[in-house]
Amino acid sequence: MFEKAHYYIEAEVESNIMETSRVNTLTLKLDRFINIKPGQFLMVWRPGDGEIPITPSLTQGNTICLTIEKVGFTSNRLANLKVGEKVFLRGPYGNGFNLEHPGKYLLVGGGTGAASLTPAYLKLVEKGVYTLFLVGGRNIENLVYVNKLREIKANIQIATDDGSEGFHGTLPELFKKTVSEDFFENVLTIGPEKMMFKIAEECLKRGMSCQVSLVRIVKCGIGFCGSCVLDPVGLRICVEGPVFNASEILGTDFGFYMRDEMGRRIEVTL
Amino acid sequence: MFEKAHYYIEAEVESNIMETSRVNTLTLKLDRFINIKPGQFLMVWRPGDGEIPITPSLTQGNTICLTIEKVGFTSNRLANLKVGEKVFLRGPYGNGFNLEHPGKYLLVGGGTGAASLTPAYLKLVEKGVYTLFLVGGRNIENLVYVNKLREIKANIQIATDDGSEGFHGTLPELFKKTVSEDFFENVLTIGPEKMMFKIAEECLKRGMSCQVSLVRIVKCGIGFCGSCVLDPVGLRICVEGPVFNASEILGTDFGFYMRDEMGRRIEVTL
Amino acid sequence: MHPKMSVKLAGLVLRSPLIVASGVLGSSTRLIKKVSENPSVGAVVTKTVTYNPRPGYENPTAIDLGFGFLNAMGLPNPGYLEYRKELSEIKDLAIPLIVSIGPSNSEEAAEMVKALNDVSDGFELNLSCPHAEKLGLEVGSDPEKVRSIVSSARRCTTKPLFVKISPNVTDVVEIARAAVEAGVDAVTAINTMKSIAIDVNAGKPVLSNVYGGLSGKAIHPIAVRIVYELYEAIKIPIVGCGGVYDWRDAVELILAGATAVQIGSAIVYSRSDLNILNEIEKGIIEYLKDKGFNNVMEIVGLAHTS
Amino acid sequence: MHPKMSVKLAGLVLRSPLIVASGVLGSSTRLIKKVSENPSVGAVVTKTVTYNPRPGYENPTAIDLGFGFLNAMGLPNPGYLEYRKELSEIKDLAIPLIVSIGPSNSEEAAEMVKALNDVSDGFELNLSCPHAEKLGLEVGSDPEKVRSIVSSARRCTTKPLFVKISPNVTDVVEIARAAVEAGVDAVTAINTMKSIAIDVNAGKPVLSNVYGGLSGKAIHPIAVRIVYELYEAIKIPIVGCGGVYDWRDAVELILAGATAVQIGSAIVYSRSDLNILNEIEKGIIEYLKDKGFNNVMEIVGLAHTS
Ligand SMILES: Cc1cc2nc3c(=O)[nH]c(=O)nc-3n(C[C@H](O)[C@H](O)[C@H](O)COP(=O)(O)OP(=O)(O)OC[C@H]3O[C@@H](n4cnc5c(N)ncnc54)[C@H](O)[C@@H]3O)c2cc1C
Ligand SMILES: Cc1cc2nc3c(=O)[nH]c(=O)nc-3n(C[C@H](O)[C@H](O)[C@H](O)COP(=O)(O)OP(=O)(O)OC[C@H]3O[C@@H](n4cnc5c(N)ncnc54)[C@H](O)[C@@H]3O)c2cc1C
Ligand SMILES: Cc1cc2nc3c(=O)[nH]c(=O)nc-3n(C[C@H](O)[C@H](O)[C@H](O)COP(=O)(O)O)c2cc1C
Ligand SMILES: Cc1cc2nc3c(=O)[nH]c(=O)nc-3n(C[C@H](O)[C@H](O)[C@H](O)COP(=O)(O)O)c2cc1C
Ligand code: FES
Ligand code: FES
Repeated sequence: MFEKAHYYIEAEVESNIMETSRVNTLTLKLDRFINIKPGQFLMVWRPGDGEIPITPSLTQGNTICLTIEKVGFTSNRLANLKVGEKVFLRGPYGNGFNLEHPGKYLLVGGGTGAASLTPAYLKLVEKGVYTLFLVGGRNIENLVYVNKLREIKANIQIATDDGSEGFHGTLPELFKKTVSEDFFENVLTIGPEKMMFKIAEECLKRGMSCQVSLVRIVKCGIGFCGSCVLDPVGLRICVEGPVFNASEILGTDFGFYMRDEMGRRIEVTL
Repeated sequence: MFEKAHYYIEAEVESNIMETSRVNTLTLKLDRFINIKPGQFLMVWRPGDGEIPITPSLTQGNTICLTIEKVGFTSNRLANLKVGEKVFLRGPYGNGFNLEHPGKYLLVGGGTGAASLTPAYLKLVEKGVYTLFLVGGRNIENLVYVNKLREIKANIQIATDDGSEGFHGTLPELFKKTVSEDFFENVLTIGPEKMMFKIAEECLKRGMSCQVSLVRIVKCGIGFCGSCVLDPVGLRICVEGPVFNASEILGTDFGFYMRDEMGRRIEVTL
Repeated sequence: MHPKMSVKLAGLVLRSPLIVASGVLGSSTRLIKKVSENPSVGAVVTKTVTYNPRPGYENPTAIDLGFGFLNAMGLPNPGYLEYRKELSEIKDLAIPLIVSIGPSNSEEAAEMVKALNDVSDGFELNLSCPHAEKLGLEVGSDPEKVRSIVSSARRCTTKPLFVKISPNVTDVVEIARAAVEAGVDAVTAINTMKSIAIDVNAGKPVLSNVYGGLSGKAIHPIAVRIVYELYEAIKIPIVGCGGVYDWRDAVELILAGATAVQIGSAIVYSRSDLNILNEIEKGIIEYLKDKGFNNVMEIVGLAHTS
Repeated sequence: MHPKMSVKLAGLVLRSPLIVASGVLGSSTRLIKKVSENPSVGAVVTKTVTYNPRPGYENPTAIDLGFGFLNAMGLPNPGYLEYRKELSEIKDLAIPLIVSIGPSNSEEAAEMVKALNDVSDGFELNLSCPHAEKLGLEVGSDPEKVRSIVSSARRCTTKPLFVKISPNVTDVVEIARAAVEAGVDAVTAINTMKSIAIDVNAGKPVLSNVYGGLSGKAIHPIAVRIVYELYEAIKIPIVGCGGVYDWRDAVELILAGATAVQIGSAIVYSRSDLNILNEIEKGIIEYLKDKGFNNVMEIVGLAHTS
């Protein structure tokens, strides 16, 4: 007998915690279990409010967390959901991080990227792999998920642009200054694209493996609308990505150009 | 990736043997292996010539035999196919015989029924089960598949209406006269419906298990057109049948009524 | 019978909104009786009968595509007079019996309705079969013909009158409106989509009639769309039909605006007692319970509210 | 390039009859270049561009139904003038580039064709998108509008002109004939079927636009039917499109009468280099070899001969 491929997963908001003035973390109870690899994403829909891609910041049985920055209409609506309200999920989509590489891991998370990297952190620690987590934000008020990371006693170092907490400077600066050339074999990074680009370049120079989680405009999420394509290599964020090896995508539009909703090529600014 | 449920199987005629003036046996080479249980049937299509249900008279790897009586347009066309010509098969459909019942088996085949019962015979013998095969026809010229059965040294007894070969009389008469009350536990029968009805009644009287392979007009073959339904119980020949336990269908239209192409209730004459 | 499931439809009270679609499992009146004993069945629509007897098309008449079925049975039926006899033998049916008729013009419609009026609880006018000449879609794609046939049937019966429409038209609403204006009580949507399957090895169309009707899963999103469109356009009840395999499919049609739902192809996956309808009913009841509804009629068209 | 696969289509010589359908993988011209390096790709049709820029609809814009897909992207595109710039950057493409345009009237058609004429090898007029207001199907279901838009485009170019038609009409042949009379070189059939999916838990239509277009497996038998119908009715080449997932699906359309075949949804099951087209090509070549044909053009429409 025939089965529909994808029904939306129904999820109920169990709690909504304010991380910063712009970022909230929702805890959701799902109507069924889905297996989400660290770095994979979900399409999060609320009828009338739109649907956006989000990489879960925690996955534990039927419970997941979404850490959402309020950048526009849909993210605002979702970040402001109340306990008991419902959202609808499809996915997981994309490839997720490859955590099978041997060696020690350095995680570099800017903004909500710290949250999105947490499932990878937990997985690595569970595997007994030595992992250091660099977390960055503009200032102490804009650090995301740090409370959570402290709660789980994660091995973190913090950087803020204004020095209001931890290292005074950007994540790439922290990386260059404090991480010794040959200590880590692997780097995973999520955050503003310009930041990731710098990390990726540095890794390449140092001969380190670096996995980057890219953001493009995701519409279909299943690989046929072309909205999320990374030019000119034609890799789809939603299928071949969102995680790419830096070596694969340095020299492409990564770090420089993306496309807007109409498919117009525009500059990457952050 | 999605797969079509049923492509037709392409089959090439390897030989065409005349059994009687009305019946031929085709040997076909199939383009792939299909597992056909004794008593299951295939829909046999030749573009332009129609499509009819046939129970194979032999199945051996990719080779099968169809023994076809020329009763109308399609059966004539098929029975007259030449070596190298193609036919298209779908199936197998229906339930087939249950050969798991313990005890000895008596097979009763009238007309092409002898051919259609042969795969069951071979299977039983392979399993080491004692089996006797009663084969009937109007006269010596109209015995079907007897050469084949002799070739494989099958344990057969023959009845002809005119006595030109074997027992002088019908199959039910042969059955009543020569099969002792309690020797066989199981009877399988294929042939003219009136004959099967008599066999079924006799079995019921004797407390023997009896499986009957029914014929109705099969159109869709997959269970939704209702053409092959046995009234009033609503059993579909093509899904729940064609094999039924006599006890299940005595008291229904079995032996008395069928439906024509238009769905009109008509009498069973043979 | 479950209290959540009882619905009112065009003057009929159905113990369940689940209706056996026309043509599936054929015209056997004996079988209708048997099917009616399944408590999840709310009504049965008969095989379409025509003015003259029809043997139907030669085999192959059907093909399973996995994601749906293609059929061109050719409306085999013994003609309305012969069928009248069979129907008159049915006694004490626990559910309404809706007789499907396939007239090619208003005269045939009138004669058939008159002749069958006392052996039926309602009529479904099949103006949508995509593979019969001078019948079905050939009349059902012309609003004027629809109007004249429906009017004619309407004059001959006070029993509920359904018209079954086709997805093979540019504007389903125009057709439905013509039927509504001519006095129909409810619209059944949809019949099959005109389609062809070719066997690449044979190099020929599979169906002897070449053209057939696509049913099952493949047409479900089309059926949902048409029910949704009709619900916004007409005021009379809609019966959804097309690709209902499970309770979700049924609920989708109801949320789109269907008061009742017909099941056709999916009976392939069922025993001949139509146990699939029990599963569908169970799922709907569970859904209503979950969402806090007392009766299935409360969710009809709910996908439209904002 | 395989000698069995080269076809002539509306004045173009294609190294393969396999064409990437409009709208899939979007409008990235960089990607077009990449795709053109796949030797199984015979031509690429661009995403439909419109007169004015369009952001497309809000998410959700697509849903995977398993047996097909529903989408209402809303024809997102930067408008024909902006797109012209992108196209002019493409150099040395090994295959013909067919630009899909979605005009809402004959003036827009003329302006777009004139502006894009020197950066394209042909045009496909999308008169069939089922979910765009005042565009696509809204003009494509009216033979008079089709005639006027096609005539207007025809006057502005001598390059091959395709019209892409919709299955959502009562009579595809009437629409195609209007286009043929107005001077089109080939007909692409089909675009998607207007459909809706409702999420039963959300109780709402999934697509933000409510209505979307059904593509993929589910519409393949409809596409085969329409190609078959057109082949019997018109004399110009037909490009088949709809639910081609494997070589059998492609061959079915060709036997029905298609000279070339477009692939859309199935690229979901493929890497972004469209390796699925290599598999489809391999299957067709194998089939031709098996059946003793020298070139794929020999089997075009073969299902019609008796
Ligand atoms: C794989 C993936 C995972 C993501 N994970 C997270 C996450 O865990 N947490 C989180 O807060 N955000 C995440 N995002 C980003 C998030 O999806 C966007 O912020 C969101 O789509 C914005 O929608 P909106 O309706 O609120 O904003 P809109 O009103 O649509 O846009 C507001 C502004 O953001 C820009 N924008 C919108 N969507 C995107 C996009 N996809 N990429 C870049 N710019 C965009 C617009 O151009 C506009 O300038 C992820 C994105 C991707 C692709
Ligand atoms: C499950 C099954 C297995 C079968 N196996 C065999 C077999 O192994 N060998 C064999 O020779 N035949 C077999 N038959 C019967 C065979 O299918 C029919 O003889 C055939 O369909 C007749 O087709 P036709 O076009 O030649 O005849 P038609 O021209 O269609 O009909 C000729 C006459 O036969 C009658 N008839 C047609 N079809 C049927 C039918 N299905 N049942 C009863 N009467 C029918 C017609 O009413 C008419 O009187 C089987 C039938 C079934 C249902
Ligand atoms: C084998 C078969 C026979 C059918 N016969 C009829 C018919 O006689 N009259 C009719 O109105 N519809 C007929 N239909 C159409 C169904 O009633 C229904 O409208 C269509 O199949 C879509 O529903 P489904 O997807 O649930 O099958 C038939 C469908 C099938 C599959
Ligand atoms: C995501 C997506 C976007 C599409 N965009 C367009 C478009 O811009 N213009 C167009 O003519 N057709 C468009 N189509 C329709 C396809 O070109 C094609 O006609 C249809 O999908 C049927 O083919 P398929 O079953 O192979 O996908 C789109 C289809 C999909 C799935
Ligand atoms: S979002 Fe459509 S291809 Fe990735
Ligand atoms: S032949 Fe159609 S139900 Fe059996």
